[in-house]
Amino acid sequence: MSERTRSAKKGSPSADGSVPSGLTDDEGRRLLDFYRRMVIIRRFEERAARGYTQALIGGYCHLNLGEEAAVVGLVAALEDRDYLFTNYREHGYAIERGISPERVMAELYGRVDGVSKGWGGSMHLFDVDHRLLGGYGIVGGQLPLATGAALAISYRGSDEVVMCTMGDGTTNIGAFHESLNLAALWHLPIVYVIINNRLGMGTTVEKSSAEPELARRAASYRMASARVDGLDPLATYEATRSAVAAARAGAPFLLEVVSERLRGHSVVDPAKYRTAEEVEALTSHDPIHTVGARLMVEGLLDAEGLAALDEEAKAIAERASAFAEASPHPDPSTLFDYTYATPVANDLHRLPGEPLFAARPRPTEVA
Amino acid sequence: MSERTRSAKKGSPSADGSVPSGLTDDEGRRLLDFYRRMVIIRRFEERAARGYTQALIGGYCHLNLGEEAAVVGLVAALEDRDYLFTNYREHGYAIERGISPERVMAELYGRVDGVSKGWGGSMHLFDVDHRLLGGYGIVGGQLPLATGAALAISYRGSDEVVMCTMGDGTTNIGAFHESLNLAALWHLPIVYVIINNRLGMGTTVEKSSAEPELARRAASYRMASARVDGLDPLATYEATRSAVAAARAGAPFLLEVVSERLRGHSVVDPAKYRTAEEVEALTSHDPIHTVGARLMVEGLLDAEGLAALDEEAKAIAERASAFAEASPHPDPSTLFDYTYATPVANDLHRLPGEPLFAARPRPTEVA
Amino acid sequence: MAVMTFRQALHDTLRDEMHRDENVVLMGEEIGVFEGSYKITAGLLPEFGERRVRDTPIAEEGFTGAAIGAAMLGLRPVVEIMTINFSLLALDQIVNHAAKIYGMFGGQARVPLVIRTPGGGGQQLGATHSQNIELYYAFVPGMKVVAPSTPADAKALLLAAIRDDDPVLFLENLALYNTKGDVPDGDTPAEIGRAAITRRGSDLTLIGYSRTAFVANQVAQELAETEGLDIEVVDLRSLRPLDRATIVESVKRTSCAVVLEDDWLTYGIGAEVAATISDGAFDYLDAPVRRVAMAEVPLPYSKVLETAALPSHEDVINAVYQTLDAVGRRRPAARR
Amino acid sequence: MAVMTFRQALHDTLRDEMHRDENVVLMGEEIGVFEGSYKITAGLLPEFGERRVRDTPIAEEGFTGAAIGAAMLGLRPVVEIMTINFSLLALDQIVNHAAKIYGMFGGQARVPLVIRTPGGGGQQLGATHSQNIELYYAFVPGMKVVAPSTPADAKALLLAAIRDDDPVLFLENLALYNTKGDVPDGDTPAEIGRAAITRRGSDLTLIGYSRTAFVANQVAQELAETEGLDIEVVDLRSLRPLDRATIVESVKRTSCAVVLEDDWLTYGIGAEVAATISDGAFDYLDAPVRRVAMAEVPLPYSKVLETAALPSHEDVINAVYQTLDAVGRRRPAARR
Ligand SMILES: Cc1ncc(C[n+]2csc(CCOP(=O)(O)OP(=O)(O)O)c2C)c(N)n1
Ligand SMILES: Cc1ncc(C[n+]2csc(CCOP(=O)(O)OP(=O)(O)O)c2C)c(N)n1
Ligand SMILES: [Mg+2]
Ligand SMILES: [Mg+2]
Repeated sequence: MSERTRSAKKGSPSADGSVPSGLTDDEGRRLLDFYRRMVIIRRFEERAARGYTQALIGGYCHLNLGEEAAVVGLVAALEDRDYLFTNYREHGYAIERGISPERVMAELYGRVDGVSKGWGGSMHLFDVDHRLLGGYGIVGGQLPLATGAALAISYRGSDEVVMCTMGDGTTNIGAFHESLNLAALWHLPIVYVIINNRLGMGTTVEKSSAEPELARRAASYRMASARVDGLDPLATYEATRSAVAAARAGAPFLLEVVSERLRGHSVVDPAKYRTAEEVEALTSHDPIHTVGARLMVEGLLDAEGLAALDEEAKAIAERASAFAEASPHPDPSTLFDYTYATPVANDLHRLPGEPLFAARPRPTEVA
Repeated sequence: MSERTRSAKKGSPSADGSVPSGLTDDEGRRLLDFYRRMVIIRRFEERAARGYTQALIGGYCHLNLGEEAAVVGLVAALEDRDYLFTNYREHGYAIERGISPERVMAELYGRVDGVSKGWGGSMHLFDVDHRLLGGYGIVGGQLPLATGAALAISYRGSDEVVMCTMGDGTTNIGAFHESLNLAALWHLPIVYVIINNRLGMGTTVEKSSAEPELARRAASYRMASARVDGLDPLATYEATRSAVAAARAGAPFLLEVVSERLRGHSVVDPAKYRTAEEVEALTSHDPIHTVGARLMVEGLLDAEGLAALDEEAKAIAERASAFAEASPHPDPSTLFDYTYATPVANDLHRLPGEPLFAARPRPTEVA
Repeated sequence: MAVMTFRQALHDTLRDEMHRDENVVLMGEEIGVFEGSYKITAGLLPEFGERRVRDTPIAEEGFTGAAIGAAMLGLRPVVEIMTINFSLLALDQIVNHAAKIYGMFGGQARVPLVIRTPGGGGQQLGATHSQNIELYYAFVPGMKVVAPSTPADAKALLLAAIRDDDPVLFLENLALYNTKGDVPDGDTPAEIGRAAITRRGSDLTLIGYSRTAFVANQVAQELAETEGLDIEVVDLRSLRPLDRATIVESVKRTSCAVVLEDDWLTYGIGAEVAATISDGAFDYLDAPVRRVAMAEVPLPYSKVLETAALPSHEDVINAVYQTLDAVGRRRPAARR
Repeated sequence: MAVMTFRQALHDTLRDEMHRDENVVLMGEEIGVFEGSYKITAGLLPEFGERRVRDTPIAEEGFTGAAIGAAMLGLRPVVEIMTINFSLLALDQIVNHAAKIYGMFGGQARVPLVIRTPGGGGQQLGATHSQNIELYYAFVPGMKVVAPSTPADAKALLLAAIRDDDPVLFLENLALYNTKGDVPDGDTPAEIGRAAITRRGSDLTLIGYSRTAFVANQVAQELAETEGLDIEVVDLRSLRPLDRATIVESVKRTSCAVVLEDDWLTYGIGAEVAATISDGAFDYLDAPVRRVAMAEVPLPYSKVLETAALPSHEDVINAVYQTLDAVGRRRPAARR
C-alpha cells in the first residue's frame, strides 16, 4: 500500500491493536453492528467460494473479501428509498440492502428463489423492492444507467439518491467520463463510489490510471469528491453520509473508498501476480481482523462475543446454502418468459433443435 | 465571450485597433506570414462554400472560418516529420501542412486528383506525404488513432510528435478520457489540441462540459496543459511550440485554443440559435480583421499590401476550384479498388443490381 | 386524415405523446436549441422546456445509457441518435444493457425506451456516415426494431414504440423525411411484429422496409402502369420480431421474390428474409430469391462512385424482370 | 508436426511471429502480468518485456483505437479483447475506423491489425457475457473475419492474419481452447477467404465455423460410425470474405444442408449461408436448408435454462436426420 493511501487512514487501528482515538457510545454501538454485518458477509462469501468448488455455482464469481467494511459503511448511509447500482462484485451489497442471504445464495445457485429468479447469477443480483438495481458484468456499464436513474428522480422532483459503485479499474473507461459529466451538468442526485482495491484483475491502479488518486478525477466535472479509508467502516459511513447529503441536495459526488481485495479477482484466480510479501501484508489489513481487534480494545466485544458473532454468521451462510440447494431449478418451459415485457407478435419461441417451419411432408408422400 | 475567455487573450488587439505591446522583428515577419496564410484559408473556405451552393461539393462541409489564426499558429509549430490528426473541420489544416489548395479543393469536389482520390470528401482529407493522417467525421474518433500513432513513434524510439485536434464538444465523449489516460500512462509524444469555439453545432460549451475551462481536464491524467487565445496566431504558435517540445520529450500535453466559429456549424446551418448581438460581436473577433488591423498598427502592412494579399488568396482559391472542376470524376470501375489492401479470395465484386450467382437457364430451356 | 410529410408525422406524434404522458421525455444531441439535425423536434423545446427536451453533450454512450436508466425508473425517454452510424458508440448500452435488463433480472425491470435514428446513404456523407446497420439491433432478442416507410406508419409505429415497455429501435431514413402521405387522425398504434402487404399482386413478391419499401411500392406501381405487371409488395415494418408468416404466405402465392435492402448484401437484413422464404416456401418457390443491396465497399464520397455502389431504381426493375424471367412468367420485352 | 491444444497453437504462433517481426506487438487487458484471461499469452511478458506485451487499462475503445493508429504507422498490433462481448465498446473504432481507413482515404494508409477475441456460451456467464456477435464484423466490408476450428488452422490463420495488411477479426472460442490436434511445423499461412471441406461425403453437407465446425466433424464422424452415413463437412474458416463457391459446390453434390451456428438464428451467420445455398444451389436442393442455432433469448445464467437455449449435439443429429428424411435419403431408424 502506498504512502498516500496509508495517510488516508485516520484513526484506524494498526495491526498490533494499539488503542485508537476512542469512540462515543453511538459510534461504539454502530461499530459493533457494522462488525456483525461484516462477519456475515465474510462467511457468506466463504460459503459461496465453497459452493463454487462444489460446482453448485457456475460462471464467474467475484467476492467482497476485504471490502466488507466498505460495503457496510456505504450501504448504511443510504435510506431505504435510495437506489443502488453496483457491479459484479456485489453479494455483500445485496445482503446489506436487506435482501435475505438465502435469496442471494439461491441466485448464485441459479435457482427460482434467487433474487433474479436464476436468470442473473452472481454478477446480476437485482431486487426491485430493496432498490438494488443490479449487479452488472460489463465494466462501467452501470454508470450511465445509474446516472439515468438519478435523472428520473430529478425529473420527478423526488428526493431519493442513487449510489453507483465501481472498481478503480473502471475509472478508465469512457462511460465513467460521460456519466460524471452528465451528472454534474444536470445536477443529479447521485454518489459515484470508487472501491479502490488498487487492482483490476491483476493490473495495479498505477498501471491503469495516470492519476491514481482517483477522487481527483472529479475535478474534470467541477464535482465534489473525497477519499476515505474503506477498511474503517465508521469513516466510510461518515464520508458516505456527507456525500449522500450533498447528492440529495442536487450536487453529485465522487467518493473514493480505499480498500483491499484479499483474494484473487474471482474465485478461480490464484493471484500468482502478487508477491509473497504482498499477500503477507494483506492479513494485517483484513478489516475483519482490524475491526474485531478494535472492538476488543474498546471493550465492546470479548473473545466469546466475537466467537458468537462468527457462529451466527456461519449459521446464516449455511442456512443460505441449504435454502439455495433446496430451491428448484427454473423450468425449461419458462425459457421464453423474459425476452419481452410487452408481448409481441411473431416473437420466435423456437428451441435450438427445432426447425423454423413445421416439417413438410416427405417427398414420397407428396401426391 | 465569457470573462474567463477574454482574460486568456493577452496582447491581442482590441477591435478598435489600439496599439498592442509591440513586436520584435522576428515576430513581425512571422505575423505577416501567418496573416498571409490565414487569408488564404479564409478565401479558400469562402470558395468552398460557394462550391457547395453550386452543388459541386456534396455531403457535409465544415469551414474553418474564424479559426484561421489557430490553424496557422498550431501547424507552424510542427516539424515536417510530425503527424497531424484532425476532425472534419480541416481544410485549413491540410493547406497549412503544405498540401496544395488544388488537391484539397479537388477532394471536396470528389475528383481523382483530390488528396483522398475522391473517396473521402471534405471530412476526410488525408495525405501520407504531408503527414496529415486524416480528417475524421466521427466526433472523437481521431483521438485513439492519434494516440496509437504516438505509441508507434515511442515504440520505435524516434522523435516525431503527433498533434491531434478536436472541438470543445468532443471533450465530453468517452474516447477523450480513454485516450488521454493512455497517453499519460505511456508517456506518449502527443499534443491534444482543443479548438474551443464554444459551440458544438448549436450547443454551448457551458451546456455540454461541466468543467468548461477545458484545459483543466488534463488534471485527471496528471497531464500538463495550457489555455491560449486562438485569435492570436503568435500566442497560439508560442504556446504550441512549448506543448510540442514537451511532447517530444515524452510528456503529452493538452492545449486549449480559444477561438471563434464565425458562421454556422456547416455551410447549410443558418445558425438561427445565435442572437443578433452574438452575431454582431463576432465581427470584432474575426481574426482576419484583428490581425490585419494589428499589422497596420504595427506598420507592417498598408492597405495596398493588404489588398494584394487578399487578391493573391482569392486567386489561389479560384485556381483551386478551377483545378478541381477540371479534374475527372473517379471511374466507376475503380469501385472495388480500396476495400482491401491485401487482395483476398472471394471478395465480392458485385454491383447492386447484379445477381449473386449467374442466372440459371430459363425453366423452359431446361432439358 | 391529413396529408403530411414523414417528418411532420414524427414531429406531431412526439408532441401529442408528450402532451398525453408526462413521462415521455426527449433526449439527444442538438434536438432542442438546434431543433434537431433533421428538424424532427423543431419547436418542442420552446413548447415543453428544457426539462422535457434535453440537449445532451456529445456522449452517445452516456446519454443513451442514461435514458435506459431513466426508463428503468418509469420514464419513457425517446432518444434521438443523430444518425445510426453514431449509435455504434452506444451499442454496448443498447445491446448489453437495454436489451438484457428485463431478462437478466428475471423480469423485474422494464426499459420503455425508444431510440429514433435515421439510416441512409446517397447523400455523399462518406464511409463512416452512410451505413445501414439496423442489422445490429434486429439481431438482438430483447430489442424490438421497427422501420416505417410511410407517414402513416411513422405515426402508428411511433405511438406503439413509445407505449411499449421494451426498448425499441425506431429506424428512420434521411431520404424519407420529405415524403408525403395520408396520416389518419386519432390515436391508433400499430402492432409491432407485423408486416403489411401494401399492394396485392400475383406475379412476384417485392419485399422492403423503410426506404426500400417506399421504392418497392413505387416500382410496383410503375410496372403495373407500364407493363401491366401485378406485383405484391410486403413492407416488413418490423425487423424484430420478423413477421415470417406474412412473407412466406405471400411467396406461396406468387412463387418468386425480390428483396430490397439498403445495407450490404452479405449477412444483411435480406439474408434472413431470403433464407426464411427459401425455407418456409421451399415447395412453392420457382426461382432463387433475388436480393438487391449495396455493393460491398466502404461507401465512397465521390458522387459517381457512390451512385455505382448504391441500389438504383433500375437495379430493382431489372431484378424483378430477371426473376420473372427465371420463373418463365409474363416476361415483358427486355428493357435493358 | 506436433499434437497440441488450440491454446498452445495460438501461444506458439504469437511467440514465433514476435520473434520474426519486431513490429508485432501485443496489447490488451491482463495479457501480461495476469498472463491473459484464458492464458494464451502466458510467458510472453517475461520473454518480450512491457514494450512488446502491453497491459492496458480497461478502455476497449481507447486501446483498440490506439492499436489501429499504431498500425497506420506500420506496427502490426495483435489486440486481445477479453471476450467478444466487450468488443461492443470498441465497435466504433473497428467498424468506423479500422475497416474504413484504407478505402476512405483512397488507399493511402493500411491497418495491419489483428483483433483476437473469444466468443462462446455455455459457461453460465449470463446474458451479457455469452454472446456470439461475430456477425457485427462479418457484415462489414473492409474487415476480414476468420474463425478457425482446429489447432492447425489456429496457427495457419493467425499467421495469415498477422501478415495481412488489413484489419482481421480473429475469432476464438472458449470451448475450443483445450481441444487438441496436429499442428504442422514450419511457417505456412492459410489463405484468408477460403473454406475447407474437412470431410468428404455425399449424403448431406454439414456446415459450421469455429466451435460449430468442430461439432460438425464430430457428428459426421459419429454418424459414419454408428449409422454408416456419409456426411460432408464444410468448415467456413473465413466469415468475410465468405467462400460461397465451396459451400454451393458441396451442396450441389449432396443436395441438402444443415448449418450450425452458435449465435441467434434470426439474422445470424447461418442466414447468409442458407440464403447463399438456396440461391446458388437452387436447382439442386432437395430440402430446405436447416439451421441449428441458439434460442432467441438473452442467455440465462441458470444451467438448466442455458442448456435449453443452446444447440446440443442431439439437436444437430436430429437436424441431420430430419433433413435426410425430407430428401427421402438413407433414413436411419428414427432416434428420438
Ligand atoms: C468492458 C469490460 N472489459 C473487461 C471486462 C473484464 N473484467 C471484469 S472485472 C475487470 C477488472 C475490474 O477492475 P476494477 O474496476 O478495479 O474492479 P474490481 O474487480 O477490482 O472490483 C475486468 C477487466 C469486463 N467485464 N467488461
Ligand atoms: C459520435 C458523433 N456524434 C455526433 C456527431 C455529429 N456532430 C458532428 S460535429 C458535431 C459537433 C462537434 O462540436 P465540436 O467538438 O465543438 O467541434 P466543432 O464542430 O465546433 O469544430 C456533432 C455533434 C458526430 N459526427 N459523431
Ligand atoms: Mg479494483
Ligand atoms: Mg466547437
